Amino acid sequence: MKVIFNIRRFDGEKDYWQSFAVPVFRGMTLLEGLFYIKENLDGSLAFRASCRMGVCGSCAVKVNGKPVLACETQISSVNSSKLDIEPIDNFRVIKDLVTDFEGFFRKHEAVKPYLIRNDDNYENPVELIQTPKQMKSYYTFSLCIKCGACYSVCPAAATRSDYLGPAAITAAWRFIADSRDEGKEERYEAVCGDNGVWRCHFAAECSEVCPKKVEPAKAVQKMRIRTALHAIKKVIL
Amino acid sequence: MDELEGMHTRRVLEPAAWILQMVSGLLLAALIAIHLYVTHFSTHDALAYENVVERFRDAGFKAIYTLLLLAVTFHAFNGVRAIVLDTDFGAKNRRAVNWLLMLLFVAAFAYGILLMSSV
Amino acid sequence: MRVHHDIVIVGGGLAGLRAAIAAAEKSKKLSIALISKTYPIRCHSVCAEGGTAAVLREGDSFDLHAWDTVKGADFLADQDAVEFFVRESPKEILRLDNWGCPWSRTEDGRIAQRAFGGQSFNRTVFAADRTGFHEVHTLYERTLMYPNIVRYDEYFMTNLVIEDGAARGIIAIELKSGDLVLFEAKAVILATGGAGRLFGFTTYSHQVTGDGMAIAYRCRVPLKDMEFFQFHPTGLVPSGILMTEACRGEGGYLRNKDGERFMERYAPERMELAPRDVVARSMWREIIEGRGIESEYGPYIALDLTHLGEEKIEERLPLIREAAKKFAGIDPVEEPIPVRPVAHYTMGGVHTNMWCETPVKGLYATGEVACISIHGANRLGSNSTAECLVFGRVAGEKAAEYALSTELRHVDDDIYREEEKRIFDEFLGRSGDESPYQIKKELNEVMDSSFWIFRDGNGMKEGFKKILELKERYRNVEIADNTRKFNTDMIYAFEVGFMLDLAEAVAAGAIARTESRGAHYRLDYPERDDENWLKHTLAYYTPDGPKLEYIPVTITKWQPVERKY
Amino acid sequence: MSVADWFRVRGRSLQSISFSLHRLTGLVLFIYLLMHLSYLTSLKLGKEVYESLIATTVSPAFLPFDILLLLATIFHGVNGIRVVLNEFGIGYEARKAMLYAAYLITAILWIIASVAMYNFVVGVR
Ligand SMILES: Cc1cc2nc3c(=O)[nH]c(=O)nc-3n(C[C@H](O)[C@H](O)[C@H](O)COP(=O)(O)OP(=O)(O)OC[C@H]3O[C@@H](n4cnc5c(N)ncnc54)[C@H](O)[C@@H]3O)c2cc1C
Ligand code: HEM
Ligand code: SF4
Ligand code: F3S
Ligand code: FES
Repeated sequence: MKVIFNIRRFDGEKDYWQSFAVPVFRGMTLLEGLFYIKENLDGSLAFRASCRMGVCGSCAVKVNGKPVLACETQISSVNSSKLDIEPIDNFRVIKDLVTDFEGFFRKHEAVKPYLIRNDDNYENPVELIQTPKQMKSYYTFSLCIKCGACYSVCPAAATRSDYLGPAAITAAWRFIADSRDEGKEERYEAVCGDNGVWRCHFAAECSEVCPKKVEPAKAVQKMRIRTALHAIKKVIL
Repeated sequence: MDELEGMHTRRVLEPAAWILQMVSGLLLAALIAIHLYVTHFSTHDALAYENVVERFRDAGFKAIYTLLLLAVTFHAFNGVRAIVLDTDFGAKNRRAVNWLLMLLFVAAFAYGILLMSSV
Repeated sequence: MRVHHDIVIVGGGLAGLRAAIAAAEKSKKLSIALISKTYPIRCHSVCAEGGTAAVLREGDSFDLHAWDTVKGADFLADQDAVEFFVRESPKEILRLDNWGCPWSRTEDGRIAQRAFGGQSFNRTVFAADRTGFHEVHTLYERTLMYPNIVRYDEYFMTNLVIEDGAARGIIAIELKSGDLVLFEAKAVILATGGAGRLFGFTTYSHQVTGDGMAIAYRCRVPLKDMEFFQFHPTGLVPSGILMTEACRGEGGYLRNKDGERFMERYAPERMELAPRDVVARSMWREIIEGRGIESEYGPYIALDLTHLGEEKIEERLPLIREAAKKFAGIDPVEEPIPVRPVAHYTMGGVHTNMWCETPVKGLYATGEVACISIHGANRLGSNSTAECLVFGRVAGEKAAEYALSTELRHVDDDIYREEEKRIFDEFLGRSGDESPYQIKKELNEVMDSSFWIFRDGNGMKEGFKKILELKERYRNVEIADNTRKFNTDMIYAFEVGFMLDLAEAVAAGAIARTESRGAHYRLDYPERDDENWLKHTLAYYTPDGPKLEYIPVTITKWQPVERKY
Repeated sequence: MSVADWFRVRGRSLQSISFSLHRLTGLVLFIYLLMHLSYLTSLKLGKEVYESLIATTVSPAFLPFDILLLLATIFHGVNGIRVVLNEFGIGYEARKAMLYAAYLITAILWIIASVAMYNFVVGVR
């Protein structure tokens, strides 16, 4: 059986669609299809991929309008004999399916996504106690692979390029909710700007498309309430 | 990336505006229901000039209308402010947008009060 | 373009990230460049599933961990390095804990440990079955705290600069723009990972193509023990995705087509939890002798978790369940998983001593790219992430000390111009009649047949010939894409070139070693031969192929004995 | 990237389509509010002006607009309550159910209100 891969390409200057016929075997993934094209039909096709097991976050592309991880999407599951494959939205396209993630990672950095503790203990670290229950309160949010799928569908990110976006805010919340963390205030400050949590209007599409079921929409809402209370408390006190 | 600069704001405008947007939304749900009921669904001549003027002079109605006016003008102009701030244009002109829409909100509210009290 | 830093670290995996932190901790004044061809969190280390070994609790001891490691290594490990390694590993676990790693916990909130192959104590610390993922993210996030770590994401190293016997920097292509950048530095740390994509059926990420090894090798830095390649028992059929050893650690069984737990016959004591080489060989034997289960993708062995129950699988092996469902359409709660031994770890690598120093001054190697060697002829599961942490730190500290005591020497412009010419004038967009993809495919086929789990002299010699033929054909390779920006076609061609050189080194070492030890198993020499072969292989690059030399193994406490499980 | 993205439908789920509709109806209501306020100015201009305005606007010809406006108001209101709850962190897990419920409630309220409006407009004259 052959499936048509209709790919939106970009060579740095012009933007065009190109179709490839890919022979498909049972269980073949979209990424295997892209590799088939690269290896046999057109070596110049550019896309990112590494782990091919859905954990490195390299390979998000848009298929028939929806962002997915190419490596863990079975071609047969898309249920169509013609696939429109495009780079994900809200990112600048560098080449073909490769988009520029620099800004995305800068936003992630901006929310201080690391455990902040008063005593650093670099030389003599100690075992911190955290019960499985405490861990559960943030664990799903730590599963984000930074694939950018959520950011690509967020309507707020579409029109405001400096919006921190669901993934970065989720990263901030992941640490706020961690019982070992002692840096909450700094992180509230980091997401409190008008490019922060306030830009979210609960479109919640981020949670719909997240391939790792991280529920970024949930994290953003939680983050916003806490941030609001924090900001208001600071003014009153 | 300079886009991210100035994000460590300490201003309370955004969080307060967000909470008020939510609260005014809830209030509006109740007040608009009352408003619609009174003007369209209760009696057939609710919109007659005399009835309208009479309601504007009634203290209870006056209170409700003032609240409705406050809520709706804030909610509407703050809503538009949010929409404009959702764009790069809004981000660049953040101060102007905030001032302008707050001003319009106050103006609209004042106008409504004026109207009510002058009839 | 030209930039300079005190230390340049190539590779943003576990080892590279840890090295960056260690160097930054050493001195705030050092400026550290972290270069990687993928974003750091997209490195191969995120695939590590099972865990990281460390002695944490009563009942375990450093000696016990060291002994397990040495015995697992079939006595080819350097024991001074192993003793150092086991002592440092626990601290790394705790550091990661202090930096936010969500280690799986016991009910009372302490770090939990699980059983792993070849370990005689339950000493594998884990974060569900996403250990590598959480470790990498934790380290990456931690690097964000240090202003003196400057990241260069998506820069592809093409060459090392070595002058007067000392490292002076590296040259890399910025993928986004296609520009060539010369990084000048006092010290260079290679942390570019293994060479697993030499094989076709492999657990490795696409990006693991041995670049660092090959570049160092071409610069005349010797490679050590390249003939030792680990085969993991359980790769998912057909994709090769890893079904972690933790599946067996948590109590999973291996069964042949008769439903028999055949490990009874090969390792009656440890059963499924014998070291990887032993289990992989047993499985392969079952398959060769016709007791594999037939399928459209060839024979396989059943990895049976069904008796563990849904609750335990969900709690301890969620990723495995998800992967089995997504990539093989099988729910391990209900059905056994089809698996087959799979290429998994490069024991060999750039020759270093236990301080990660290569023979070249100022050049360090750490992580999978290096061969220190603590894994000898066979690595124990969960020792390699631990190695990356411990020796990542060592490399970072050593490089920092070195950088603090030396002056930066500028690199001659000619070197940059030559590299630019080599890449953009001679390589980019060249025409020819060989496809790099075809060459890579054929290379994988040779490696999968001639240098697989069971090797023999004749087969390997055939394979070696084929590799040379492929190298010859590679000279005529065509690169279809002639643009500069994000040219993945050219990068791929580079990687294939690297792998061809490495394949040659693997083959030469394997053919020369006329014994069976650890992962290197020869049907024509099935016994271990300590008399002649208790030594490390060093392969030196020469234009006419690898030149082999040998150096002794360091033995401190443990004399070789027969390995039984 | 453009404002059109707020209203994009292809490949989107009901979640973000609801966001689009909320924004759209919000803007419609905003414009209506401006109209509403300016037309109440007629109250100051005296009974005649006011009543002639009412006579034209509250008429069967305008009924379809009234009914559409009701739909916009009711949708924005009901969906708004859902959004408030979710944004305050209430019922996140049930967000799908709440979404469907919002549409159901909107439909019911709209029918009731439309009937009342019909009676009001047609019944007056
Ligand atoms: C599926 C799988 C599961 C595993 N599970 C475990 C486990 O449970 N426990 C355990 O202890 N070990 C495990 N291992 C082994 C362990 O994961 C690896 O040995 C370890 O992660 C290697 O880390 P590294 O930092 O050396 O290299 P990598 O993580 O491979 O990183 C290499 C880095 O170098 C960069 N790089 C490479 N080439 C270039 C170039 N030319 N220019 C610039 N940058 C370059 C890459 O971008 C990357 O950032 C597993 C391995 C596999 C394959
Ligand atoms: C009936 C009760 C109402 C409720 C419950 C309600 C609720 C809400 C809520 C919760 C929001 C915020 C959406 C967000 O930012 O996430 C909102 C936005 C908005 N509302 Fe209302 N609202 C109501 C009535 C009105 C009215 C009468 C108007 C107009 C006069 C109006 C105009 C707006 C506008 C312009 C926005 C901004 C739209 C956006 O951000 O997408 N609303 N409403
Ligand atoms: S939250 Fe989900 S969709 Fe967004 S980047 Fe993380 S994994 Fe991807
Ligand atoms: S899609 Fe965007 S608007 Fe909010 S809920 Fe998700 S961040
Ligand atoms: S290739 Fe790693 S997530 Fe798809």
